[in-house]
Amino acid sequence: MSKEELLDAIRDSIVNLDFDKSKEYTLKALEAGATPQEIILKSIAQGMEIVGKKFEESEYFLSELIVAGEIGKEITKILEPYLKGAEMKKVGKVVIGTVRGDLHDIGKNIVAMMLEAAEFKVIDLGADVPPEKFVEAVKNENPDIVGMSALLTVTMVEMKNVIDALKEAGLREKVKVIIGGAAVTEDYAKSIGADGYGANAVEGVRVCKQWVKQK
Amino acid sequence: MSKEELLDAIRDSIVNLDFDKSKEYTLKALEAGATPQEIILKSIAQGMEIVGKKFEESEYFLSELIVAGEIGKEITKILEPYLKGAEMKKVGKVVIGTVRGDLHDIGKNIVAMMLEAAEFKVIDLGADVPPEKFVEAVKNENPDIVGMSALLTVTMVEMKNVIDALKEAGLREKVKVIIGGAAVTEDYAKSIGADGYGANAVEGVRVCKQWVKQK
Amino acid sequence: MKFSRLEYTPKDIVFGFSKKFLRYGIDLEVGNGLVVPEIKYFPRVEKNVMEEYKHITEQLLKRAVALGTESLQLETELTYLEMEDKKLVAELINLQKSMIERYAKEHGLHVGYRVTVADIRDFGKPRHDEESFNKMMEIFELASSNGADVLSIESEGGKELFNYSIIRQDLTGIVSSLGYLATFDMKRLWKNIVSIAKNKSILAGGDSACAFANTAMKIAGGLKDNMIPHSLASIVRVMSACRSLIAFEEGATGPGKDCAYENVYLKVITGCPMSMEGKSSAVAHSSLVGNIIAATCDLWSNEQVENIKLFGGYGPEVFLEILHYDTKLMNMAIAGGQQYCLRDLMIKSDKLLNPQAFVLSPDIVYEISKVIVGEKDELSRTVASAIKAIELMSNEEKLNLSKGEKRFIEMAKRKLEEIYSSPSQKVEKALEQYVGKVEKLRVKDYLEA
Amino acid sequence: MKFSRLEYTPKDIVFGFSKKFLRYGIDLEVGNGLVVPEIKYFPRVEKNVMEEYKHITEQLLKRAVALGTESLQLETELTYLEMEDKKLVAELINLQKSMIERYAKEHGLHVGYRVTVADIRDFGKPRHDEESFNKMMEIFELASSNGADVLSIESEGGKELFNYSIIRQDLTGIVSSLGYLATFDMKRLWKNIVSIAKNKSILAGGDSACAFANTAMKIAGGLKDNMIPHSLASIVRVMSACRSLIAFEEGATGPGKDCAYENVYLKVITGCPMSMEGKSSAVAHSSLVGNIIAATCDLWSNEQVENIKLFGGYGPEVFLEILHYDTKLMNMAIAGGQQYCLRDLMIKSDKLLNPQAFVLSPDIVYEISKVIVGEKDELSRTVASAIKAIELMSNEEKLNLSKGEKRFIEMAKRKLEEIYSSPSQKVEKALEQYVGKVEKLRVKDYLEA
Ligand code: B12
Ligand code: B12
Ligand code: SF4
Ligand code: SF4
Ligand SMILES: [Zn+2]
Ligand SMILES: [Zn+2]
Ligand SMILES: [Zn+2]
Repeated sequence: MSKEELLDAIRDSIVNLDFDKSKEYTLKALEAGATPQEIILKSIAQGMEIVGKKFEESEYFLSELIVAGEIGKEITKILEPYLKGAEMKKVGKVVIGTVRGDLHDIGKNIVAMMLEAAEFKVIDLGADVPPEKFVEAVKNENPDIVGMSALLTVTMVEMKNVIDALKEAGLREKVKVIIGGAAVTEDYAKSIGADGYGANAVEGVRVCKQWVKQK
Repeated sequence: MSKEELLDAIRDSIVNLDFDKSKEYTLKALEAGATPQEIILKSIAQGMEIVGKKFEESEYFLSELIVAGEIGKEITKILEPYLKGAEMKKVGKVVIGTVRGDLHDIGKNIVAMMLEAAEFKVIDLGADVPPEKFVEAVKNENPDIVGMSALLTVTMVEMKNVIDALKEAGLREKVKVIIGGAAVTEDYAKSIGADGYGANAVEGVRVCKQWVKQK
Repeated sequence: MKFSRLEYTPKDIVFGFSKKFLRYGIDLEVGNGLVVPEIKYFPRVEKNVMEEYKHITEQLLKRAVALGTESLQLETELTYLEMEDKKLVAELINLQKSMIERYAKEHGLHVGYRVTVADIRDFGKPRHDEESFNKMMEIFELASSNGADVLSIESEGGKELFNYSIIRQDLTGIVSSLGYLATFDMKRLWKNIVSIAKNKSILAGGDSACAFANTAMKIAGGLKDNMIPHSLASIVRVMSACRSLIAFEEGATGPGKDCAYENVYLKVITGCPMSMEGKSSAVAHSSLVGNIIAATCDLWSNEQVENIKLFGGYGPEVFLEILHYDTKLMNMAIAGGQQYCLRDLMIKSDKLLNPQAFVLSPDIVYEISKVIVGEKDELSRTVASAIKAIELMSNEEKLNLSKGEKRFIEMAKRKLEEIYSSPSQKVEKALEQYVGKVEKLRVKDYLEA
Repeated sequence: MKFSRLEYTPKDIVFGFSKKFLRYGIDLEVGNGLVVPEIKYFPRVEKNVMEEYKHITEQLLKRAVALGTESLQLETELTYLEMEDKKLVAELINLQKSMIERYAKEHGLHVGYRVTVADIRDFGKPRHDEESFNKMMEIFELASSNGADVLSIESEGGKELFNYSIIRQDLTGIVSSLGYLATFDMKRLWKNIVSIAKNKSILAGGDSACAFANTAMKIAGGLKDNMIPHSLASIVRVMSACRSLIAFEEGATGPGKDCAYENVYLKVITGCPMSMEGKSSAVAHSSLVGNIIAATCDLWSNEQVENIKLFGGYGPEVFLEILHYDTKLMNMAIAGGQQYCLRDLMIKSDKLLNPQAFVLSPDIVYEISKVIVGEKDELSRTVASAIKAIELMSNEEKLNLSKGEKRFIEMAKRKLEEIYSSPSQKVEKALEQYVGKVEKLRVKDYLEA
C-alpha cells in the first residue's frame, strides 16, 4: 500500500473502531515514510471527524465516539517517540472532578473523555474530591477551566465550597467554572456563581469550546 | 314541658341539627321563665359539647359541627334582647382573611367558623385582602391573633408582606400571627416569622386556644 | 340543543371510543379507538413565564420522543396572573404552538393543544363583573387565533352560594346554586365560547364544575376524614353533571375538560369524547376514584403538576411518562379487543368503597342519566338526578357507608323530595333569604344577564 | 444452593403469585394472591433526619388509611450520610417501626418494613475497605434488632471495572465484572447477610444490580438517545440476573429488591416473591419498561421520591396513592381470575419497542433462564445467557432495532462467542490488562476475600 493508502486505512480503522488494524497500519505508515504530523492530521483528525458526524447523525453511539477517541489516543502514543518532544497542541486545559462525598463518576468520565476528544488537555481528579484538591490543581496546573460534577442533593453544596475556596486562594478570576450532573440545574449554577452549566456532555463541551475560542 | 325539659329539648335540637325546633323551644323556654344565661350554659354550651364529642368520635361530620354552631348563633340572636346589653364573654379575638390575590376562601371560612364555635370573636376580612386592610383591622379591632390563609404558590409571599406591614406600623408585637392553607407549610411559617401554623382547622383552633390560655 | 336520549348503555361505553369522535390539532384523533395522554403543568411562579413555558414544552416533547409516545395533548391552564397580560398570553400560546409544530414535523407526533381560560370574574361586582367577562372573551379570541385547538374553562357562576352551602351541607343552597343560578351563567358563557370557536374552526371543549364538585371532593377528603359526608360530595357530582351538560347543549363538542369527573355523564348523554383524570392526578389532589374514572376516558390526564426538578426529571415530564404507560395499557387492551375486561377491572376497583366512586360507575351513571334527559328543565333535573342517586345508594347493600353517611342519606332524601315537590318556588323563596346572608350573592344579575 | 430447574413457565408466572410466598411484618402476606405497594422515599437533606422520617412515615400511614390501602410495605434506603451515624440509624428504624405498629393496630393495616443498607465500601482501598464492610454488617445487625422485617442491599462489587467498560461498550470488561469479580463479592456478602437475618428471624430480601444494569439503562436513555446501544443495556440486564441470583443461592428468600429489574429472572428460577418498579418510578428514572415489568411483581414500587410538597401533598404520599391504584387494579384482576389477561396487556405494551423490554418478557426470560440454570458456573452462565439473549433478539423480526443496534448485536455475538470458547482464560488474561488502566481495580482482593 502507498503512504496515502495507509493514511486512509488508519482513518478507516478508526471509523470502524478496529483497534488492532489501526495499530498495524500506523506502524506501516511510519515505515512508508509518513510523518507523525501527517498521521495526526490526515488519519486521526479526519477519522474522528467522520465518527463525530456519524454520532451527530444518530448513526453511531456515544460509546463508539469514545472508543474511537481511545483508539486515536493509542495511535498518538505510538507516535510520541517520533514527535521529538514537540507537545501536541491542545485547545485548552480543564481540571475536572466529582465533588466531595459524591462517588458518581460515570457522567464526569464521559465529559472528560469528550473533552479530550475535542482536544482539551484534561486533568481528572477522580471522584470524592475535596475543595483543597481542586485549589491545588488550579495552582499547579493553571487550567483554563474547572469542571465539577455532582449527582446527589447532599453534595451539590460542595460546588459552592469549591468556588469559595478558589476565591479565598485568589484563583477564582483565573478560571472559568462549569458544573453538571443530574442533581444540578442551570439556576443552581447561576446561584452559586459558576460561569457555566452543561445538561449533558455534548453541551458541556460546547460551552468549554466557546470559552477557549473567546480567549 | 317544664323549664328543665325545655332546656334539654333545646340542647337536643342542637344535637339533632334541627333549626326549627331549636327556635320553637327557645321561645317556649323563655316563656317558661328560663334566663338567657341558663339557655346559653345548659342548652347551647352542652349541646355544642355533645356535638363536638360526636365529631371527635367520628360520628358527626365537620359540616354538622358547623351547622350546630350556626343554630347556636341563631338562638343567641333570639336571646340578645333579653341579655340587656351584657356582651357574651369571648375567649379571644381573631382577625382573619385570605391574602391578596387569592380567592380561595373555603378553608379560611371553616377555620373562622370553628374559631367562633370555640368562642372566639372573629372578624373575617374575606378573601383577596391587601396588607393595608390587615393593618387597619389590627389597629381598629385590637385582636389577640391575626390569621391568614393562602392556597396559591403565587400568593404565599403576601403573608410575608402582611407581617412586614404590621412591623412597619409597630403592631407586630401586639398580636400572634397564625397562617394556613394548602400552599403553606410549617417551615414556611417559620421562615417568614409567623408565630404559628395550622395544617387544618382543628389544629389551627388548638394553637389559638393555647395562645389565649397562656395570656 | 337539549339531549333527549342516551348514546351509550353501560355495556358499550368504554375508554377510547366516543360516538362523536374528533380530528383536530396536528393529525390527532380522539375517541376513535385510542386513549391519548393529556398532560398539564404549572409554571414556577418565581421564574420568567415565557421561559418556563418554553422549558416545559420542550421537556414534554422530548420525553414523548424518548418514550415513543405517538399521540398526546398539552393543556395550558392560564392563571389569574397571566390573564392580566394579553400580549403575554398571545406570545406564550404562539410559542407553544410553534414548538409543537416543529417537533411534530420532525418526529411525526400527533398533538393537540388545549387552552383553558381562567374565570376571573368577581361575582360580587355589578353585572357580575362585566369588564372581566369581556377580558375572558378577548382571551378566548386570542387563544383561538394564536394556535389553541381546544378551548375550555372551569366557570364559576353560582359558586358564592355553593361555598356557603357546601360546608353547611345545605341542600337547598346547593340546588339553588347548581340547578338554578349556574345555569343562567353557563348558557350565556357557552353561547359566546361556541361562537368564538366556530369562527376560528377550532373546538369548544367543555366546562368543569371544578369549583363545585371538586371542592366538595377535596373537602370530603379520605375515607375517615369526616369533614362532609362522601354521599354529599357524590350528589354534588351528579348535580354538577346537570350543570356542565349545558356547555354541550350550547354547542360544545368536546373533548371535555379533564377535571370534570362528571364527564362520564356527559359522555353517556352526548356521545362526545371526554378527558378524565384519576390516579395520576394524586399529584394535584387525592381522590377515591382513581381507577373507576379511567373506565370511560378518551384522553387521560394528570391534573396540574409543578415544574419542579425531581430525581427522574421535571414534574411534567415525569407525569407524562406515567400517563404514557397508563394509556398504552388501555390502548393495548383496545388493540386486542379486551377493553371491556380492563374497563370492568377499573370499575370494580373503586365502585363499592365509596359513594363518590359509586356515582361514577357506568351502570349507575346510566340510570341517573336517564333521569337527567327525562326531566323538563335544568332545575328539576338537578333535583331529580340527586334523588335518583340517593335511591341507588340506599339500594346498594354492598356500598360501604358509615352510620354518619346513612344518617345524611336519610336526611337528604327527605329534603330533596321536599324540594322536588315544587322546585322553582322553593328555590326562589330560599334565594331571597340567602341574599344578605351570603357574601357577594347578586341573584338578580344572574337572571338578567 | 444452586438452582437447577425453573419454577415457572411463561404461561403460569404472574403478578401476585409466587411459589415461595412469605408471611412477615405485621400480618403481611406477600406473593399469595395479592400485589402489595412498596413505597420508597428520600428525606430532604437540609432537614433534621429524624423529623423527616417521622413526617414521611406519618404521612404515608395516614394516606393509607385515607385510601383504604390494607397492605403496604415501607422501604427505607439508608444514605451514605446516615450510615455514618449508627445511633441515628438505630433510632430512626425504631421510630418508624413503632409508628407502623401503632397505626397498624389502630387501623388494621398489614405492613412490612424493608431496610436497605448502603454499600459504602471504597473498592480502591486494601481488602476492599474492610472497615466499611464491617460497618455495613453492624448496620445490618442494628436494623435487624430495631425492627426491620426485610434486609436488602444494592451491592457494588465489580463496579470499578464495569464503569470503565460500559461506556466503551467493552464486553470483555463487562463479563469480567459481572460474571467473575462480582460473584466473589456477592458470595461473601450474602453469606453474612443471610446469617444475620436468620439469627433475628427476619428476611434476607435480595440484592439489586442497580450499579450495573440500572446504570446501563440510565445511560442508554430514551429511544433516540444514542448514548450506548439499548441492546447492550439489555444484555447487561441479563448478565446481572446471573449475578443477583447469587444472593438467593446463598439463602436469600426475598422479597427481592424493587430496582432489580432482573428480578423477573430470579422469580422464574427461585420461585421467591419479588418487588418491581416500573412506570411510577419515572419519578426517579425514565425507563422503556414501565408496564412489562409489572407483569410478574409481588410488590410494586415507585423507586425513591423526595419528600417535597406538591399540590396534592408530599411526594411520598402522592406516589403511595398512585401505587395504591395500580396494585388495586392488579388485585381486582386476581380476584376475578383475570390476572393473565392483564399480565399479557402489560407485556404487549412494551415488549417489541425496545430490547430492554424484550429481555424482561416472561417468554424470553424463560428461554434465557433455562440457559442460566443449565450452565456449570457463574462465569459461563453469564456469557451463555447473554449469547442466548442476542440470539433471541436477532431472531425476533418484529423487535424495533435501529441500524446501529443491529451493528452492535452482530459485534456482540462474535465477541461473546469468542469469550465463551474459553471464558476463564479470556477473563483472567483481560483482567491483567485492566489492572493499571482501570482506576481502583484490585483484582486480587476479590479472589482472596
Ligand atoms: C449509577 C448510579 C449509582 C452508582 C454510581 C456508580 C458510579 N461510579 O458513578 C452507585 C450504585 C454507586 C450509586 C450510589 C448511590 N446513589 Co446513585 N445513582 C446512579 C444512577 C442510577 C445513574 C447515574 C449515572 O451514572 N447516570 C449516567 C450518567 C451518564 O449521567 P450523569 O451522571 O447525569 O451525567 C451526564 C450529565 O449530568 C452531564 N454531567 C455530569 N457531570 C458533569 C460535569 C460537568 C462539568 C458537565 C458540564 C456535565 C456533567 O453529562 C453527563 C453525560 O451526558 C442515578 C439515577 C439517576 N436518575 O440519575 C442514581 C442516583 C444519582 N443515586 C442516588 C443515590 C441516593 C445514591 C446513594 C446515596 C444510594 C444510597 N442509598 O447510598 C449512593 C451514593 C453514593 C455516593 N456517595 O455518591 C440518587 C440521588 C438522589 C439525590 N438527588 O440526592 C439517584 C438520583 C437515584 C435515585 N433516584 O434515588 N448510584
Ligand atoms: C376549590 C378550589 C378552587 C375554587 C375556590 C373556591 C373558593 N371560593 O375558595 C376556584 C375554582 C375558584 C379556584 C380557582 C383557582 N384555583 Co383553585 N383549587 C381549589 C381546590 C380544588 C380546593 C381548595 C379547597 O377549598 N379545599 C378545601 C379546604 C377546606 O381546604 P384548605 O383550603 O386547604 O383549608 C384547610 C387547611 O389548609 C387549613 N387552613 C386554610 N386556611 C387556613 C388559615 C389558617 C389561619 C389556619 C390555621 C388554617 C388554615 O384549614 C382548612 C380546613 O381544614 C384546590 C385543590 C387542592 N389540592 O387544594 C385548588 C388549587 C388550590 N387551585 C389552584 C389554582 C391554580 C387555581 C387557579 C389559579 C386556577 C386558574 N387557572 O385560574 C384559580 C385561582 C383563583 C385565585 N386567584 O385565587 C391550584 C393551586 C396551585 C398553587 N399551589 O399555586 C390548586 C392546588 C389546584 C391544582 N392542583 O392545580 N380554585
Ligand atoms: S386540580 Fe382538578 S380539581 Fe383540583 S383544582 Fe385544578 S382542576 Fe379543580
Ligand atoms: S433509582 Fe433505581 S435505579 Fe435509579 S438508582 Fe435508585 S435504584 Fe438504582
Ligand atoms: Zn380543574
Ligand atoms: Zn438501585
Ligand atoms: Zn434501588
